[in-house]
Amino acid sequence: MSTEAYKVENHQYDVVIIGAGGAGLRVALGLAEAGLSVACVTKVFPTRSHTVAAQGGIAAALGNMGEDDWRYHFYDTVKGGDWLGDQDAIEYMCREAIPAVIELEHFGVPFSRTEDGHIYQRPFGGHTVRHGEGLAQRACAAADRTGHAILHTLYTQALKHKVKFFVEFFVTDLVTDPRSGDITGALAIDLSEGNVHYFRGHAVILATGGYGRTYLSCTSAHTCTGDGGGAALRAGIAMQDLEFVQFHPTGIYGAGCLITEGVRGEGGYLTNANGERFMERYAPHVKDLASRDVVSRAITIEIREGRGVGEHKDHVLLNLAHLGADTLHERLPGISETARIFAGVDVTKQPIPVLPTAHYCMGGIPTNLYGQVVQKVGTDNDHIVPGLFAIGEAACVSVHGANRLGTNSLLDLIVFGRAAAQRCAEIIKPDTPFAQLPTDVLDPALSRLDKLRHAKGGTPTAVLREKMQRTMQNDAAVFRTAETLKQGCERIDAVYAQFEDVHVSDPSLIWNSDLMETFELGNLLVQAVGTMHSAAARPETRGAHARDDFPERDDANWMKHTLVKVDHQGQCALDYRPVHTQPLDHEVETIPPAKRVY
Amino acid sequence: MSEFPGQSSVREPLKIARNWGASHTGAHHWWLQRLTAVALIPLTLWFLFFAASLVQLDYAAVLAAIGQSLHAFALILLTVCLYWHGMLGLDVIIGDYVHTRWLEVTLQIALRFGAFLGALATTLAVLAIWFARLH
Amino acid sequence: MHNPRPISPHLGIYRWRINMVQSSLHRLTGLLLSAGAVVFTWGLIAAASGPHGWQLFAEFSGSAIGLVVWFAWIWALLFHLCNGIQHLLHSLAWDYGQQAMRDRTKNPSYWTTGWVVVGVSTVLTVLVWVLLVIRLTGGAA
Amino acid sequence: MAQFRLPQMSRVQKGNYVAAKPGAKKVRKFKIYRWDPEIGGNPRTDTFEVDVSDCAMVLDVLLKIKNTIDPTLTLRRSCREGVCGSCSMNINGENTLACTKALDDLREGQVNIYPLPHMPVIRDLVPDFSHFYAQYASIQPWLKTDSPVGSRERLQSPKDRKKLDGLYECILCACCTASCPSYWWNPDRFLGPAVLLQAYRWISDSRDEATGQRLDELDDPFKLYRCHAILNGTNTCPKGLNPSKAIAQIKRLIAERTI
Repeated sequence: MSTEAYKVENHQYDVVIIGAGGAGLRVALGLAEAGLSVACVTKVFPTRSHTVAAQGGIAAALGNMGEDDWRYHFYDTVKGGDWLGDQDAIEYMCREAIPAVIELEHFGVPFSRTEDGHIYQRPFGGHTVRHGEGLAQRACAAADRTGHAILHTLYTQALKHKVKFFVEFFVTDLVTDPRSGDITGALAIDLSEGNVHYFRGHAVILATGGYGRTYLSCTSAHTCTGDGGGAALRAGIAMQDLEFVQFHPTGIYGAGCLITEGVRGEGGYLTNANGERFMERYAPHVKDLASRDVVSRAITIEIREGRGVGEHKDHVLLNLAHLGADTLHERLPGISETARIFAGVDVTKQPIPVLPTAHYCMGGIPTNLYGQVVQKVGTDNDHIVPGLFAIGEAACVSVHGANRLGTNSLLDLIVFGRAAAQRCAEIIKPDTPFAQLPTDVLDPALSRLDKLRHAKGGTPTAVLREKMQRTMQNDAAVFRTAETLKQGCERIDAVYAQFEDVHVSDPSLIWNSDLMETFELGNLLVQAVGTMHSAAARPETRGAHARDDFPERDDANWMKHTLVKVDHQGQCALDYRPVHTQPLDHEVETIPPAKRVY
Repeated sequence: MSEFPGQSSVREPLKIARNWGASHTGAHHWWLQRLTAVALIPLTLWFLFFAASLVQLDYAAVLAAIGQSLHAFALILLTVCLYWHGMLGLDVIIGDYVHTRWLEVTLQIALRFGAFLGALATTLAVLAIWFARLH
Repeated sequence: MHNPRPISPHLGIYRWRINMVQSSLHRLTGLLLSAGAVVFTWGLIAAASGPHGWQLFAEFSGSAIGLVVWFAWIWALLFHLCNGIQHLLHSLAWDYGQQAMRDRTKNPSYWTTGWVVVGVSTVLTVLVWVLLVIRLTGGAA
Repeated sequence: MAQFRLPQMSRVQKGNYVAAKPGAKKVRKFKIYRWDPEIGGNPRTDTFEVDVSDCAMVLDVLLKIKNTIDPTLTLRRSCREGVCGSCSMNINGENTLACTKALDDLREGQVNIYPLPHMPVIRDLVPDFSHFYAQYASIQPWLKTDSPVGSRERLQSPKDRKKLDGLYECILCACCTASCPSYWWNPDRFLGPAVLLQAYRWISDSRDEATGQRLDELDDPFKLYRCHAILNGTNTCPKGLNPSKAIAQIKRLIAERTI
């Protein structure tokens, strides 16, 4: 191939952000406020990012609707994450949650209100007061469209601060300086014009979201293809804790669309074929509001033991008709609409058929609590990769540990988006000149682009993608065993190898969605391989990683983060780094591991 | 229009979106259109009956009917509202469909003169009949 | 530069609903009524100008073309009037069929009122003409 | 003059016909607008016979065509649950989201799928939204306040918050804007229903301190008053919002302050 064939347009910004979801927008406007020049490169228009689909709320211990304290939130998050979360980062997130959410309100987010005009808060799974004694009302909500309200508001704030957006620009790869090995920017295709652009920045921030589309049935959007994680793995960055993929207990049966946990927060409950509220058996205290891994496992067990409903006895029911039409209309209008469209259910009269559905990637690119990407180098477990940041679902700070609590993801975006902006502003001076780069710096990225564009193998992208998704769905599901994981590793490696034989039907660069999906598949595949191998190597049950053959948590050997690198042949190199059990300061104390009961 | 947004323009979209600013004149138009519309409801209904009553009358009787003070007054009111309302309506139609600048401006000017002259001529005709009847 | 982009089809493919019919007719009848205003002016000037002028106007009104003009004018007037009343109500932000829209279980109320406008204006037009014909043929009116 | 007919190079020609594969269970015909910028020329409509036995929504069908028949078919899609606004297009003559339009809700027979009307087409079902987005930016759709705020949230009564319902839920899919004949004829100067609904969303926010200024900015015969209450936007909104009503309310507010 000849890279000269591509006329590349060059851009230089203080900071280049890839992705414009909640995290990308929050960091973008923070940077713009700080006076840095920012390019926000995004493959979809910002308000189409998947943050828009978040429903139930954003956690912050405001105490608007009863007793609460951020230290309770801290405890719940550590416990919810099954002690895999870094307690310093969790402390930071839970404490900063309060000003971060207040700030969102000041930005104009249309939160629902209490009678006295404060932000409305609802209960959510795993959120308690006084260390599990009672339910906390902590999820700040805008009806059941909280993500939508936040994402749109953040976009308006970014407009206000004149952030420069490059909309419908697809980033194919990170660009590395071959001499220093530093990340210098990213290569992108402008979909509407079909040109190639190189965005250079003193820092590159990956805010590209999760890789939920590795699964066949997921709540994630079609665009949740983990493009940042894929690019990072290709650039030799290790990813962390990929085996922890959360299954949301209540995806609509069949369609997979999300039904928020807020439904249960408002008083909805699950029943099996006998009409029994089975969660009472699994979580006697908080019942349907146990954390998600617990509820998903419970549903899976019910179905396995033959108490599922429907013709194939393969799902359960989410009951909410008793809440009354008024509450449903005021507090849960969005899910009423979704249930009607996708399940044909009138929620004022009928229950919604639901099933655990792949939902959230706890793992991601490891970072410190300022969003800076960290790697294990020799004995240094927290070596900072210069110029590279990751935030949001793409990152693993790790605040969610082995299982994320509902409403903590929106919080993660906002708090660490904000933190990354502050850190960038500290370490980058506006308009710092750029050093000369070798002329061939773009060659690896361009040659990969050229190769995929003219890929003329025998397997269409869609076929390969479905193979990958079926493998993940079957072999890396809610419950895993050595057997399924071994089989999963073999299968996913085979799919990875087959990517060499992929077929792209059209060499155009203008809105070539076949090519784009092939790039996305490439990104998904490396992370699928990483997920499967990381999972196979962890012989314990922790949070979302539930092993039938190892039903207990093994803190002595496995209270540590998995690190995985995947090379170009698809070979995984696993390593581990310790969990930070020490909080940031003396405001809270370490929560020692304990048995997790709800 | 001169620049079809997004089709072949080399201008920035924001340039086109912000180009014209706000003229702060829309409300006046909207208000007068509705005010004249409301006035026209009774006026046109009355006119229907009035016109029907003239059918098959001879010239003198027609003059007598128009010349009645109340009728003359109503006719003048109708004339003013009708022309005004019509002018406002046609103004909108020109704005909607005519995008050749010189033609648009010419039509708008012609429309205003035309409406003014039409209303003036009609009013004078009614006044002439009314005066003739008074003397 | 890419090939010039086409404009996607619009009027040719869009589905006509009663509201779009109403809007087009409102505009069309507005144009007719504006033309009618000229006839109205002609009539009054004719009356003011003397018996000869009036004679011309009266003859035109009684002719076939004149009758068509009057018929069209009366229909235009009545449609524009009824539809205009709905417009005035819309200006008060009334009659938008709010909640029924949300769940798509019912047709919006303005479709119903739209058909009412079309129906009432047609009935009124017929009524006016029946009365006129009765009068023209010498019946009591 | 406004062009009621499509320009010569935009007129649609007849394209390919792809018959169903043998053994298909439940076949429906889909006529789909195609235009490839690399080829140029006039757009065409291809007709696909598709086995829809495993498809619930129109989006499922389009993705099935893309995955199994013609990978070059181009469309935007993301959330597939009606919240992101990517897959807005014209289906059987009305603008809607492909992901929430159930096949069972379409009338019998062939389904016709076009990009959103009267927009420049980048490729197939993907129109250019840049002008729409620029218009959105032009109304300064962010909370404007000067009063100092403390470390707590601004207060807003539930009653005031309720005024935002039916407004803030807009997903910027442009279905309404692209359904509006007034917008078709004056896209450069008329803001269109979606952007005006958003303008009203900020006008209605009890926390916003720029209401008067916002009304000033809208008081223009073209920006706002090109809306002739045709109600196509309200008819077509896939989220059941009511842009026509929002616009009527803006007009009423502007009128009220002059009287």
